[in-house]
Amino acid sequence: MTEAVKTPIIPLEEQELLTVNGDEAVAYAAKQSLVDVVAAYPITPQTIIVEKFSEFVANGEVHTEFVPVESEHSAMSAVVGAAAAGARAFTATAANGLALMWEILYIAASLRLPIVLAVANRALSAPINIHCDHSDAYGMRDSGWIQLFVENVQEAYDTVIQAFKIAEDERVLLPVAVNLDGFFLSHTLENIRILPDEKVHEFLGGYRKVPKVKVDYFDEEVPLMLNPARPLTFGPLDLYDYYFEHKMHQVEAMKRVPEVVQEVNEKWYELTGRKYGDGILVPYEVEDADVIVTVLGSTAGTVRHIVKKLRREGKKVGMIRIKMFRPFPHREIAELLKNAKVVGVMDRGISFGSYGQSFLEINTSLYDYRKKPLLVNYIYGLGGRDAPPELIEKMFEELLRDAEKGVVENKLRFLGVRE
Amino acid sequence: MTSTHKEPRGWKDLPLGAVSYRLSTDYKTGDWRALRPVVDLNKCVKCMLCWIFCPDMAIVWDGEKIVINYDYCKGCGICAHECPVNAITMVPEPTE
Amino acid sequence: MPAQTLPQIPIKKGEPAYKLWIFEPGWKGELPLILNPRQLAEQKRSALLPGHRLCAGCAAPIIVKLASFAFRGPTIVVNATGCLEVATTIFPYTSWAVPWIHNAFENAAATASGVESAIKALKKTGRLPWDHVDVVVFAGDGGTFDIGLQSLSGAAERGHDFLYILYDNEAYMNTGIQRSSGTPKYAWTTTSPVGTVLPGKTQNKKPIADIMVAHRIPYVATATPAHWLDLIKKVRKGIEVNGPAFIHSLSSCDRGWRHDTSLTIEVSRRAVDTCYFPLWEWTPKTGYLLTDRSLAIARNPKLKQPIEKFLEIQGRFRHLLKPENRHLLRELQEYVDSVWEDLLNRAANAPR
Amino acid sequence: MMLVRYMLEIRWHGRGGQGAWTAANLLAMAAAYDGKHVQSFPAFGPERSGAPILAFTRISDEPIDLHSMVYEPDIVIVLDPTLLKNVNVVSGLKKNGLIIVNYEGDTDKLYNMLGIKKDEYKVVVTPATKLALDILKRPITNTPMIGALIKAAPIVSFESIEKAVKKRFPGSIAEKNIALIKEAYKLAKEV
Repeated sequence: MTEAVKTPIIPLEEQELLTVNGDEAVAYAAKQSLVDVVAAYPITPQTIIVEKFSEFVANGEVHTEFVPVESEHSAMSAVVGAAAAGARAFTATAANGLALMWEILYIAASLRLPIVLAVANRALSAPINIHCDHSDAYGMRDSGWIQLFVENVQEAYDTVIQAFKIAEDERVLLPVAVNLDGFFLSHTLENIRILPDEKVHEFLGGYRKVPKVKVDYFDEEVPLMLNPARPLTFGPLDLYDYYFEHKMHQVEAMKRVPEVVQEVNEKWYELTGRKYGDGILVPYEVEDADVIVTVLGSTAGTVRHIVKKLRREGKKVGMIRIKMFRPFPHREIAELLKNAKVVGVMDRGISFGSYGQSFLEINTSLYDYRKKPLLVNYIYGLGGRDAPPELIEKMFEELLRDAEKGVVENKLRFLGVRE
Repeated sequence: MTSTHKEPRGWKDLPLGAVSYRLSTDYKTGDWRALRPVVDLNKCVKCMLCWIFCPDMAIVWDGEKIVINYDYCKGCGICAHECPVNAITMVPEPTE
Repeated sequence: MPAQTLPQIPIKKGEPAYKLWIFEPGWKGELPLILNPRQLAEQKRSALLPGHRLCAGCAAPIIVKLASFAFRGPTIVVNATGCLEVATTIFPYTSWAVPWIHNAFENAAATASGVESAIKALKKTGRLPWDHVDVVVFAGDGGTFDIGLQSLSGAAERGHDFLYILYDNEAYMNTGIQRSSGTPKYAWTTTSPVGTVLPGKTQNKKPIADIMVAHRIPYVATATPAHWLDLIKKVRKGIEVNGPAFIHSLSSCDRGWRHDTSLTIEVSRRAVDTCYFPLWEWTPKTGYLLTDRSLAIARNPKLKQPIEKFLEIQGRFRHLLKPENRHLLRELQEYVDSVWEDLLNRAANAPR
Repeated sequence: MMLVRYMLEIRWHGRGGQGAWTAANLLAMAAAYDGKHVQSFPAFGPERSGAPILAFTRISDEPIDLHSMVYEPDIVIVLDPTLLKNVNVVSGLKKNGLIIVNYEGDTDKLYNMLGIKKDEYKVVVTPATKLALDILKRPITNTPMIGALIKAAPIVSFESIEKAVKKRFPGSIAEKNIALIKEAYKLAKEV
């Protein structure tokens, strides 16, 4: 949710009003971000991003080289090549497309290439399904990418631009995936405010700047790119004598991500008047709440709608939207949750044979606390199953009953599935 | 360049992005060799075929003659086999 | 060895033989194509440095070295997973004097698409300090015939300006000699072993270069390191055309082909002499043209050697020389002859 | 302009290819021009031309939190009268809700097809197919329904509708659609 607006540097009247769907908003953001190379392959519900961007290319509105690759594997491979060559690179996909990219996701992160990927979240086959869930995004959680989830179309636009800023920050240099719920955001028209092109350019500091690196065979630091003036070797063979050390680089880079995300969120707020919590977590009515629900993506709006309703009825409920899933904000979320009686963790995906993926994280977050809430995992919305307000309300009622009883009998619950 | 770092290095001393930081010219493959090519410069007609075909870039033209760089030569024997005038012979590597 | 070097061509006397290729921003011009061996030795340095850990007698570094003699200026090399990639970049070392990237096995062409597109975008926005930067891919048969074919075909269809050099050692040598679709019929590999029932691989080699011709890209050729002059010329042509170019170079592997390390060039020569691996080039304008030794054989068929000449020095075909397998040998000879006849019919410069 | 409630939810019924989603989008765009917060989305499926489809528009004075489908609409708009035979278009419609149908013909028959009693809901009809065939020469019935809607409930200004149509369609097509909306507006009547 957009919080109370202070006077932004760019007044609202200078932020053009657009009525666009989430995919179009993402394409606009990429267009304004001076992207050098876009390589993408069509897959519902991401396709509109590629189509829209192709229009910008066809009309000469961007300098971008658009590479209409023959698969998502090649899309990710091409943006790795492009980013290594010094370009700002962007791609987008969903579901099986993201799964096909999987191998190269790890490579993009390990080579420290600040690629931005928009994922229009969709369920994985089989059976084939084109609708929203988060199993695709959860599938890439260990790949070394930063993962951000947005709630609405405005945030999709804002976050894609911020993603370039975060990815390219020298403290970070990691790729960023911006997740928007398939159809619920990708195909939903909402009114948004966009910045003038030059303000976006300014925010990003113009074209991509390449960081420097020190290797023994050059006296000075040289640009970390494929550069005929200072040749470097990307992607060497790394055996047990060095691989572990290289993974430490990624571990350390991830540690620096939260502060950068928070800074960028704050800068964006000053510029536009819009911010999303602290950029990592977006809490609502949690201070005195007995029952708190955590959720990712567009369902957060529906949850907030119900929290408002229940608060009006005097029930002590609250919610936290997890905007950043990787790196996971363990301490931050534990601090917000520790005083609740019951926490309902909503997952639009499940690790078969275990729990929902964010539930595992939240369990881990709270383990070290002496006083901690009871936890319930709600698996919901698989394959695009709608989560209407009534269903969310039913979940809260269950949780309130659990809070009253002080005991949770069934930790893993399925919301909205037919028996 | 000689490095001041201890090898193998800790992660803090490795370059970003896992790019290689040394050239393989620092890594001598000459000790792989069981047979050593020896050039008879009196026979050599300077056709340069050994230089062309050497897989290890171990044959160097110094401006006047070919020189075998035993730091890198792995002793495959291609040079001896391809030499049109049999100026190169493969001899057992001295065991000392 | 000095850490920082500038390209000095011709090489001055007494200069180190191994140097990085450095093109300072603003470098103009074009490295000359040199075909005289002495002048080559005086004026060219390999883009592949010594100290790499490929097997003694491997053909791949010879191909890379020869190809780099044809580079015309700033060049970025993309390498698919394989022996060449693994053995030339064992961390912390690199044998590459030019900028180089390895992404994964099946995506060298897609990676090159991205690199080439980045170069275009940088140029368009005035951020490329050279007139052109060439992109050259090296990939083995596994990464080209098999797992990388989709990405190669896609990149060729999109028309990216890059040269793809296939070094074909006719099996998955990096993982220990498993058959690929580039392995010839009746060859022994660890996954097409010679047993009591099966005589090695039972399928023919995939016609990869013809598949690339079917894409009607600007340039396709075959080559071997033995025919080094032919190879250098073809690489330069492949770099100079606008759009994708593909060179299929045979690349003997003494471990997998089971021959003496000194016979690497010899076996490549015999592959051409027996018409097992004919040398040709193709452009949309000229069609197929025989080159070098293959053109000589076409003009004088007496030069054509029987297939045994190619097989007899390789352990992977040892079983074919046994009396009980004579029919297999005959079949193989017939196959080679029919493919050669087919090529003669297609080649514009073959005598009719 | 009529004041909208906290949030107005509209459900569009059409067949694939008739432009129900486009109409939902046009209405949302127009409301956004009027300074409202909007949402518009289809009930997403792989349907091809001809299959019955749904689209939704939400219009609100406040930012819209909800991201779920619409189950209890305030207004239902039916682009194709042949849908009435198979689709229960009044499902979930709020009490005193509004139904707008592309229809010309017998009123009793319409009520019968809708399965509702007189005075249960407000029902407005306009001969959209006939008008579309006259003006566009094609049976695309989405834009005329917007004309009927704003006559029945002036939830967005005509100026904003015009602006949205011009933004969405190129020159002459925009003009024809605007003419069509005006005609449908004129002929729309409560039955």
